Amino acid sequence: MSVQKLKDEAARALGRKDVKYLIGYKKGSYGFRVSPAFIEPKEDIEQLIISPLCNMSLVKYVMMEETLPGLTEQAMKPSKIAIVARGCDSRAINLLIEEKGVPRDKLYIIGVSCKGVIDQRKIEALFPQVTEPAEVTEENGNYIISFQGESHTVPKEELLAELCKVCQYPTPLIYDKLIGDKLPARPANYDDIAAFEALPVEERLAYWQQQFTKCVRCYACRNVCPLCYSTICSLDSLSPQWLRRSVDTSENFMFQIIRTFHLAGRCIGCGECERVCPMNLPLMKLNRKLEKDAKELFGYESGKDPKAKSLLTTFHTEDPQGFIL
Amino acid sequence: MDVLILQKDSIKDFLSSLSTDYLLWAPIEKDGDTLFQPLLDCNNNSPDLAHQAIIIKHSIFPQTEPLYSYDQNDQIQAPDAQDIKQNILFGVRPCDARSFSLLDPVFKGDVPDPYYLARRNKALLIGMACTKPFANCFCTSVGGNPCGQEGLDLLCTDLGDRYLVAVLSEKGKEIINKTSSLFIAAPAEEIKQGAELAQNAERSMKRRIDLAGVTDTLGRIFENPVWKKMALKCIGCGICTYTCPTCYCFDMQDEPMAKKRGRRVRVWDSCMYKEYTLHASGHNPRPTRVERLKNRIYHKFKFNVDTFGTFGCVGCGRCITLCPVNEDIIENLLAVKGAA
Amino acid sequence: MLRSLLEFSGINPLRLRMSWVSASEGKKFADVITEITKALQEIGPQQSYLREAI
Amino acid sequence: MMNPYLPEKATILEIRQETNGARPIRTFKVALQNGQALNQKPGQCAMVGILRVGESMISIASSPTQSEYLEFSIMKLGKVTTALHDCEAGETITLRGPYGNGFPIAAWKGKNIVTIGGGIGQAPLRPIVQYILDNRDDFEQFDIIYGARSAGDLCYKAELFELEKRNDLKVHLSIDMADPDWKRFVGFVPNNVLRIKPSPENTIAITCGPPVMIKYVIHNLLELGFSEQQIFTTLENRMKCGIGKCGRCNVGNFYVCKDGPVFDYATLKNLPEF
Repeated sequence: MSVQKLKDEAARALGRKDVKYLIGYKKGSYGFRVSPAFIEPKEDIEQLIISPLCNMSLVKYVMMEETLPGLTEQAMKPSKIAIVARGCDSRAINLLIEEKGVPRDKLYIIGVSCKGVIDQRKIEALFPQVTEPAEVTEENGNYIISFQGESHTVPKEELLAELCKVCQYPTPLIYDKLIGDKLPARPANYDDIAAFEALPVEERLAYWQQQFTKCVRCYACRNVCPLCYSTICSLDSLSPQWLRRSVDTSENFMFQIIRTFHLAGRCIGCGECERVCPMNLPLMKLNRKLEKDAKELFGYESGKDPKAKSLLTTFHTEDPQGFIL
Repeated sequence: MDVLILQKDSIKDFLSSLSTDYLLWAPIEKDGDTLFQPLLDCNNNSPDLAHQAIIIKHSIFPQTEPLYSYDQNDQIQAPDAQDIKQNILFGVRPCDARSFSLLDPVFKGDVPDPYYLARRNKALLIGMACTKPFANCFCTSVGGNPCGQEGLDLLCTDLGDRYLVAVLSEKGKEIINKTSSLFIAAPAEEIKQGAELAQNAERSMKRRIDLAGVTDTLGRIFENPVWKKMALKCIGCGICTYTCPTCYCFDMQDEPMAKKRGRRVRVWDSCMYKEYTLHASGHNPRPTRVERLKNRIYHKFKFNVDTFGTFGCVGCGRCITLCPVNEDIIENLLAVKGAA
Repeated sequence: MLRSLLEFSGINPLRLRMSWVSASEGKKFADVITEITKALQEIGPQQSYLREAI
Repeated sequence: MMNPYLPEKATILEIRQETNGARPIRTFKVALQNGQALNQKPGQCAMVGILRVGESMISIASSPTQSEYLEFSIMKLGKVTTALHDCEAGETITLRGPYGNGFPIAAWKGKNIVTIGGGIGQAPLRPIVQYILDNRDDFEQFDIIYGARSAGDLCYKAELFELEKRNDLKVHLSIDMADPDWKRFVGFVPNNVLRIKPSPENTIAITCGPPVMIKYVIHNLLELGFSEQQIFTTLENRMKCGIGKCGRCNVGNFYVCKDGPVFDYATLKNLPEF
């Protein structure tokens, strides 16, 4: 996956008259971090990177473009945003288009087929307290990590993010330009969820109570999710007030269940909620449970096709009725 | 004040002897993260002194604190300050200790806050010097020091198999008297070794920024476009403010409960949230992430200086480490200086 | 899906019951209510995720 | 140590409907159940609340000279104000305060006073009117300029029509849109100010109302020769603690709840546009 090809595509994208800026990745400010980059036409393309460290989803920013009061409409003229999208990002974009969150012609998508990204916690555990920005490349099954003049080779399996191990669509499903060769789709795999389901209800309860006690309600899991874009979110509404602001296990449970259920049949498994959580809660476990139910109960996978109908708003006569007594 | 030696293997007895009449807090490792929590039984879980606790201010400024409760016929009842136990915060980093002395003027002032002060006056801080600063620490750039003593009652410095313990206050002395059998006077060369460790800790700070004149620069660049570029990637979550030891903003809400009872609760709030300044009429003086991020930096590097004379930041680096989108306050401050 | 998510996070599934009752089916409505109340009394009060009492 | 968050209980004595429509305004006359007076300064505010619902900061619409009760004019807008509008006389509410710096009215003795209000903006100005009436000879000429969108939106109509009859002050009412049975000026308040042309000579002007009105009123006052120290206004912000602790109501370095809500234009001009 050559960075130069990405830069050429980005230059072409920004050369178009109808693209106002491009959202991509650039080197982070320290260690193994990567930062979102907002590049306007005629700005420096060289800062763009694509590497296994690019573990954040950029689709979030498509829906966060607040028109600043006082800025003329001309400054926000209705035209395209170019965005670098990996496999899971493209599913999020499909979902947004399907739900009419964003019109297809507002996006110029530079698809990047993705061989999996590094889990930030794992690499920082292996190489703690690295301040100088590091470079990581992938070569035949290993990561070559170089910083402070040294270079280390680590087998990919050791640092790969858990979600990438069960990723179904490494190649973007929707793009204007594709970079990198097409990688075959892979079957879904929910063994970890099945294992957890098998546990007795008291053990599950104890597990989640212990996790929800840690939550500090910083709302990063909601704010980072590409599919949480409602202008007034039910978690913030005061009248009616569904959720109290006090932070205890009971309210945190309500917070996480409300937030997760609003992603039922929508979540595309990018794992951002779990990645950003400062208290390390296993939030994707909840989402993947709903993903598994959607597949088993309705044979449905979210974000595969922008023209698909969303799961919970369409009724088919053959939908299972088992849960209605 | 005298300097003593405490053998590492007698840390357990030191803590358990204190836990009889003090509530002990310490950084404890829990599935990969270091949380600052009450250390209930010191025998089989020991403090994790190698990492930086994610949040520490909740030990004195709790995230959720009931202000008063009321019963079905509206009798209001506030909690009694007496039943707050004497706390010992063990393993506090010098920057975190300093952060409490930055919170004090806010909660003291002309209308003192009884809730914060009840806990603050009953908290005793035993510090752990940072001989190996973490990745994003920049305490030396904001007037702090990896082995600083400000706000601490005792300061331990790790000498390998034992700690050099500096007694810094009367309260610290009381603790030593209670457990004096565990301590011996520190010989001169170990005190020197401690001082050397402190010096090269200061030298080994990996992140620095010269903040001279940043307060005046901020006074001039309020309308500068640098802020827009800076805030584009911020997602407006609460991580930086909740993990920041010097952030104290809070919300107050009423919470009705069963049988017409209820309570009024104080909870942490974040200036990065939209609802923080949203008027009931829908108007919002800080409508987008640009104004909010700008307000956060102005508060810590200008308003706090104008009001209390010091930066509202101790350089602990948590907001840099934990930000999901790598919003780096040192980079932002460099951009501020560049925009002068 | 809500039921399976609650069950997954440790809530006893018998606490949630959904059934279609048309406005005219008065008797079924009464039956469903008595059934769920009896089931709940057997399980006992909800102990998990309790709100802090004052 | 005194607990600044503990409210006092108060009883609603009387509720008067000022305006109707989508955002109705009601004036609540309340008295503290412990019989004490709040002895507030004109322009100060108080946290009005209902247990189990919440609190909101409302400017006190009555003057300290009427010490046996307090009046609040509240527009139905959010969670707490809606709950207040559902209350009836005799019910109990909670009060905390007084908060804010209030108008430096003592320093205005011997000067001409001009109050310029818009819509519910007359509420924070009303204590000034009452205070001046109760100490009439301490002040020189006194003009009340007040307008609203329509006749139905004018607060304190009965009171103001009475005051119009007095000869020791002048009342200049106005409505924005023409209305067949409205005999007085029709037009925006800032234009009314230009029409009346109050002389800046030894005069203090205080204006409250929607921000856009304040902006043009200040602009016109400056044109009429008023200096920045002679113009006062109040700022509105979301408030929770009222004592400068919770951090949200800051405009630049000032907390509106503690250092405000009253600011003279000289201070206001240098505050960053927060």
